[in-house]
Amino acid sequence: MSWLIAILQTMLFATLAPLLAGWLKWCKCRLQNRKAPSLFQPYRDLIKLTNKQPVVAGHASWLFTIAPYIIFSATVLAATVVPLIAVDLPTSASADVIVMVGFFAFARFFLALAGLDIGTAFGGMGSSREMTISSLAEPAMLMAIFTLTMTASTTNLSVAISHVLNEGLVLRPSFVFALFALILVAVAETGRVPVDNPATHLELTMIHEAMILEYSGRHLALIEWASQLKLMLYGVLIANIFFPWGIAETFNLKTLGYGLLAIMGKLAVLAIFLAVSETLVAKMRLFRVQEYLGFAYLLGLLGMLSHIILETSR
Amino acid sequence: MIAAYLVLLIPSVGILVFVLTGHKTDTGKLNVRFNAICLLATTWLAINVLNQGTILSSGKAFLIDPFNVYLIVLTAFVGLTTSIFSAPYMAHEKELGKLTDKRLKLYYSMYQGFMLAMYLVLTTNNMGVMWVAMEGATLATVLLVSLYRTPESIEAAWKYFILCGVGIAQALFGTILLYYAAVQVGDVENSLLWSVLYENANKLNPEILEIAFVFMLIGYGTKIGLVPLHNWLPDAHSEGPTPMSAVLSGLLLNDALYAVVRNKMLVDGASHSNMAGLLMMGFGLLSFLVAAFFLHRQKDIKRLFSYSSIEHMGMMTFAFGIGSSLSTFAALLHMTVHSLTKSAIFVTVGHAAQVAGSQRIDNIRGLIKTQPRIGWGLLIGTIAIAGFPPFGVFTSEFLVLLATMHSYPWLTPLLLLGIGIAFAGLFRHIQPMVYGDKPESQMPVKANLWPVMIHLALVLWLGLAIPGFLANWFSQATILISGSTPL
Amino acid sequence: MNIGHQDFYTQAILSMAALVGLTSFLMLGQGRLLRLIFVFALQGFLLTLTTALTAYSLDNHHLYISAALTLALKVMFIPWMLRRQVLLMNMHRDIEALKNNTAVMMGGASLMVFSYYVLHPIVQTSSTIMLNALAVSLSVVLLGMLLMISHRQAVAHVVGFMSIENGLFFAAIVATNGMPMVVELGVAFDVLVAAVLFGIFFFHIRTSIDSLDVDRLNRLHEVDK
Amino acid sequence: MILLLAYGAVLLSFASGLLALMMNQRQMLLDLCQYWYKKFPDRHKFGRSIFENALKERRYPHLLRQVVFVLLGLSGIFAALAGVSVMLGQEIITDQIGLGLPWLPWHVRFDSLSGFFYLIIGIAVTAVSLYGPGYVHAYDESQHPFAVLGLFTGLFVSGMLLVLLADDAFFFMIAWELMSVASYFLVAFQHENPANRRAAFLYLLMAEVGALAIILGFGVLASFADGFTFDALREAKLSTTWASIAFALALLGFGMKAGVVPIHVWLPEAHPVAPSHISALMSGVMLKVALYGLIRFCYDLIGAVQWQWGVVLLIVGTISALGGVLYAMMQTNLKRLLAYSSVENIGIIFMVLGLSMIFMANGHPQLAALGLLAALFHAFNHALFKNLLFLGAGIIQHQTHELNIDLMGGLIKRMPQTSKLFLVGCMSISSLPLFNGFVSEWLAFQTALQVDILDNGVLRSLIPVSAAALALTAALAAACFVNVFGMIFLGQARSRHSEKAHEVKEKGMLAGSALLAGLCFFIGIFPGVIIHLINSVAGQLLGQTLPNDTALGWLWLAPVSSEQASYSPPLVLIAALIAAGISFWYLRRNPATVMRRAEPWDCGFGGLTSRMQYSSSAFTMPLRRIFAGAWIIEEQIGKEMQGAMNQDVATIRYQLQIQDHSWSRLYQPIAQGVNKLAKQVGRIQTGNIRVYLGYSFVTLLFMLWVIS
Repeated sequence: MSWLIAILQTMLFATLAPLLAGWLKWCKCRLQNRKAPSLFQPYRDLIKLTNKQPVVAGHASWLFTIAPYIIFSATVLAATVVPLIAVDLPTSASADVIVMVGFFAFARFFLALAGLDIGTAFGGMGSSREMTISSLAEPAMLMAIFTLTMTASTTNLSVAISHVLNEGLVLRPSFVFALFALILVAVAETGRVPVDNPATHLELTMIHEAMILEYSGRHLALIEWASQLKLMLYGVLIANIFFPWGIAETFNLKTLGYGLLAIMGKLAVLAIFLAVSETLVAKMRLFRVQEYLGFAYLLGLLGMLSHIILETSR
Repeated sequence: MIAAYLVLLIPSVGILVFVLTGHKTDTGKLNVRFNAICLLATTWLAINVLNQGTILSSGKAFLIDPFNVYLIVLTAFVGLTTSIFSAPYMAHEKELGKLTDKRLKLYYSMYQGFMLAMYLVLTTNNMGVMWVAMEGATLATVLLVSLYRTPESIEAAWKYFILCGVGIAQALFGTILLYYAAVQVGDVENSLLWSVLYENANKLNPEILEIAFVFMLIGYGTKIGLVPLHNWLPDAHSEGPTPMSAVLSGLLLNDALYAVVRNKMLVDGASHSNMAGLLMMGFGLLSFLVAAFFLHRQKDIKRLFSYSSIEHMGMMTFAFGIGSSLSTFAALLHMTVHSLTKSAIFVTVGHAAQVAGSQRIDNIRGLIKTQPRIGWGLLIGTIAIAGFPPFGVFTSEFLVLLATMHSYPWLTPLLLLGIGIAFAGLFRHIQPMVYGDKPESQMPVKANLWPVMIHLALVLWLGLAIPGFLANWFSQATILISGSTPL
Repeated sequence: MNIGHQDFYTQAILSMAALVGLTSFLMLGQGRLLRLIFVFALQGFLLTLTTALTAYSLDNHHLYISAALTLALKVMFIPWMLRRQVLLMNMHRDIEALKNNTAVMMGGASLMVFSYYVLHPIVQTSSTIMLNALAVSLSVVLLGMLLMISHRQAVAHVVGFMSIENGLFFAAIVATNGMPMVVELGVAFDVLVAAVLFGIFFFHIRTSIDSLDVDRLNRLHEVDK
Repeated sequence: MILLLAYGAVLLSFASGLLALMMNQRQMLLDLCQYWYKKFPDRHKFGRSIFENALKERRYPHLLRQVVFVLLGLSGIFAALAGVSVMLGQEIITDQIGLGLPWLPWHVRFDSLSGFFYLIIGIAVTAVSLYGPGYVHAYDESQHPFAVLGLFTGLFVSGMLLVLLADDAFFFMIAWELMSVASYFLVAFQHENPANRRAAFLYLLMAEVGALAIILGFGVLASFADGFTFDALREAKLSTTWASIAFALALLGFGMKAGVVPIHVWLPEAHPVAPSHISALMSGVMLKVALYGLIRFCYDLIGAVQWQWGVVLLIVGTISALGGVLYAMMQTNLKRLLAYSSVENIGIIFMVLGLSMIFMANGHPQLAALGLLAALFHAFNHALFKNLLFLGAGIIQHQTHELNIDLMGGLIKRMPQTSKLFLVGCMSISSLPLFNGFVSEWLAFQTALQVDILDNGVLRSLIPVSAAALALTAALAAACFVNVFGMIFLGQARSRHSEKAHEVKEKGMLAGSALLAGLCFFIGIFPGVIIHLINSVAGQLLGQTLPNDTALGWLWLAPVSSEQASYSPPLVLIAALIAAGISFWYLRRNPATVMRRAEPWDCGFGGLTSRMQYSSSAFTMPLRRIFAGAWIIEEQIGKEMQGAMNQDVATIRYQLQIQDHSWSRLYQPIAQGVNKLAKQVGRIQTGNIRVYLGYSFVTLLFMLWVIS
């Protein structure tokens, strides 16, 4: 039963991800006084891409063609770990939050390699920048996560969320810091403004897009889908860890339904926040990203310290 | 006891034969034979000692105890292997026109003369005779240092002569004081006999003995090459023919140290202060450190290794100075392995210099490519002398370090500093010589490297396991010198 | 103890000691080689006298042999050889300009005091007189070294070296009435050989650097110029 | 029996070394053979023909090489077997060999800790011996004699094995130095290159200094004990101060060998210049032996660890890890890069070991066991993947005659096998899930996360910071190896050599690497195998094992409790396969969408050339700019102008030199100091005999004055 729910949840993750992207784009367009595309436009794009014949550079290696599948599967695997509508699922025991970060690293590793495979300048540029940013983001992210895991004394996401739920509403300064740190990291990792702009193909500024410039057809679809999945994943992570209320603790249709609704609501709100910030904030220069991520790391560290100094009495 | 007389007799005959017959083509081989017989005689002597323990000759003129018996065998052994090396070496030098028959005659007779002096230093029981023999060793070798008659070699020989002469004169003053102290308490006739002195050591006047020891230390210390009395040593070692450098480094220095230790035993017996030990430690450590620094600046390969000899003699002096059983054992072992290794190195150095046609380090390059055996011999010899296991030098240095750690822990950093710096100094010069491509002009020479291999094999053996009888001698000598068994 | 209270033998020894010390000082200040050699021979002669005196007073026969050896070696052979060398090499007109001669002399005097100070502990075991004689012999040794340090001529070095031997010999005579015979003979033999070798070396040095100035024997050094 | 295996491993490697010496002795063997058959003409007809065949001029060297490596391989297998069996049996076997000092024979002890490192060496040596024959085939016998290489390889391996067996200080040092010296000769093997000689010198010097520190460390212990056997040293009662001094000396000595920053400088110089399979052994295994020494010294001999030592290790490890990876990233020489990456990994191991010490001293032996487990596991993994990468580097060098990654490119098509194996290595070292590197890193994080149990607030805030540093290290390592793999194998060839490269013909070279790659993957999926073995080490050393084999079953890895953290690589693998399979199947079902190949878009500039690609220095530029303070960077851009107003750029020359800080801050001052002092000391030897006499005179007076 629980395995079934876990698989269902993963599939739900995968299917909802484009919707979140569509919703985000919709919000952003509205905020910028543009006419918004349909909420389901991302689905249409994906389907269109999968039905197209992919074109690959003549001297591309097997790695280039296999990378999208790896990237996608790694991201899906990461999604299995994160509780979306229910906690206590067996999949979250097979891998904890550190493994989840590992899956991201896995996907990124191949994405970066794929960027280097064709031998164009853009691909290398994208890979280089992606690896730089991610290596700076990783310590900040782990700092934030450590704050949480030390509070719950577990790295198992599901257990951690249950812990927060059971504790009820406790005002923890460390959580505030960790939340902001994680948001900053999430923005960087998912390639949103102000670190990267998914909507641009201006050669000097793009990061993520530079790496996948040579992809087309189903390969591109997989990569796009994976990045939408990643965005949602971070959203869920933030939403369910810091505001876990509504998530299903027992498996019946009602709680699961509530859980679904709750998470959709939370994600919708988060997306609005993101859209607002993307509208208000301009993209940074590349070499200011380290300051941005340094700040995230500082927040994480402060969270950790406040946990140690303020919250544990020893 | 006949063996002991034989040991002294053979080199004397050797001198006579070489002086009378002059140089012939096979004189080198004859020299080898004399030394071989001498080695047999010493072995016989050693077996005697092994069976009977300490031997005192009837007139008490000679004393063979565990402390000197192994040095005697070592002397004979190094003498033999060096003579094996020297035969083709000197023949090659003659071919190059550096030497004449007359000088070779001088060389071979003085070789035997030097051996005689060495045996006499070791076997005699009389401190006065020991002095005479030591001075005799200087006189025998001084003309060999200037054998090539180059300005440098004459200069080196002169310095050797004057400095050692003046130095050893101090030792005679010390001996006179010792005699003076002994005459106060005992019979006049036997007062310079070491065995008698040692028995009566506690009756001797400690003040006089301490003053006497200072003179002895300065005197024999000059021969050991203790800094700042060492200045003759690199000159003499580098300018003489290489076989001479090998025996000087391998034997003469040991014997001088032997003399100092014999005297230290007397002083320790007489006085209860550790003055003698402290002085030796001071000198030893100073020599060790200064020589280590000197190694860095050498341009001449033989000078390089003569400084290394100073360094090692410093370490031995230091170890004897500590005076604990462990350090004494280590020093005895170090004497052996250093002699073997250093003479082996000088043999390869001699050939290396012949290969390159120069003693300058800058001119010797790519030995391994030119003549692999010489190159590897030099490299492995250096590894051994730098104190890497499994060679015996490591064993002794290890023990010295631990003994120092036991007795004077705050001195160990200095010792380590010295070892490290000395090692760097040696290797920064050795590496370019043995490695790399060979220069155009270098040609292989005819070389007999069996001595090197035998020496290094022995050192390796001593590093892996010390044979029972030798360990036994060392332990007995340790008891004799330090008064307790090693562990 | 007053010298007047000693027996004649002791008085004589002390006088000899004073004279030997004096000769050492004379050598120290001497710039001319021939005079230096002469003074050295004089010292040797004083030594011979002392030895003979001791032999006579103790009725010790082997000391006569020592005296004879000293006479032969240090009064005759070595001075003769050195003189011959000097004349041969035409150096008898050279005067060595000694730097800081006064300072050296003063230093020599203080060495004498120092020797006395060093040997002081021996007082307990012997008479003051012996000590004085021993102190003088030590100072002869030290003055011999000082001579070598202050003079540049190789001949002067040999003289200094031999004068150190003289000091040692004197010490042996006054302190212990000579060493055992075998040692004495050995020492004498060594000195003889040394003297011969010095002769050879003068020749070699002369041919190699065209002078006997030891300061010019400076090829083997390790100072960056 | 187990001990026999262990001895067998040592002897076999020794024998392989000695046998290599026979390379130049063919004539002698031939003569011997002739003599033998002349004497006994009718015996052993069969053996004779075999022998004569073997001694034929053309076959002999080839055959001898094979035999030497077979012996080496057997030694590796023996070692691995001995190691595994001693760990499974959880025994402690002691013995004595009648060599050494008269009162101190060589003491031997083979326990789980030794056994674990035996296993590491065994695997590595086996792989290397598979790889070796193909690799050394290319050497010109007159320039690079096999006798030397083979002899010192054998000695090197036996030295390492003996270190693990040693149970007294003297034997330990002999084995230790045997290992150092033998590897020195291997570093100096290709000595015609001045850089190699310099590296070898530096290496030997540092080895000597390190060994001296270790001896002194033993000396400190020995001065409180009676004797040099480890048993006696264990009994030694030290005050905290002396124990700390001993620890500091051991850290200096073993750390120098292990290559922790800032005393690591020899490592990136020495490891790359040795033949590749030796670099693999040095980087992959010898560093582990240093680690073994440290563990043995601290946990076993000193016994009572202090938490301050743990902090020291933690800090040193963090600095090494970060420094190592940052330096590694800037290298263009592949083997140098790998060597720096070893510094990084050793740093990680030290960090975790430090954690273990902290927990140990604070009375949490179970967590200490976890830390030790993570450290040893990472050591094991590092041995595997670093070996693999070095072997891969060797193959690449063998085929392209090139080590500069900026001159490679596109090899994935020309060397498909190698590229796959190398990719496995890169993924393992970047600690990606499903591979072994990730498991140990995961365990390291788990250890760090247990920090809440400690009382000391400083420690509780320090450890997470270092854990974040560990995260940074891992991410940077991933960036570094993306760079490596991308530059070498992807894109287009940047030089003629790499354009003409092709896959190696010698199957052994691939087999050796494949063995390691397979193990990397296998251990990544079933880490429990190794953890089970390490548990016995922890049991013997700390008296505490992990509560492993958890409630969740053997598929899961839950070091502390299943509540706190768990990881199940097999399930993850299955899930990944399912996800990839589904997407693969689903997307390719339509035949109309078969992949089409076309020229890539070149922005209309007329063809993509290899010079348009990102180079490795371009790839690392952002990080170089961000962490600019970590290196000494010399960047020079030379422009040549032309045209009317001298305004057009004709050519641009870009030069980049990156140096290690510790070189100019630590090593050069020492070297200069020694030279300066030596110069001063040289003034003693003035050349003037009167001055010399003066020395003697003054010394005499001084001494007389001193004693009176």
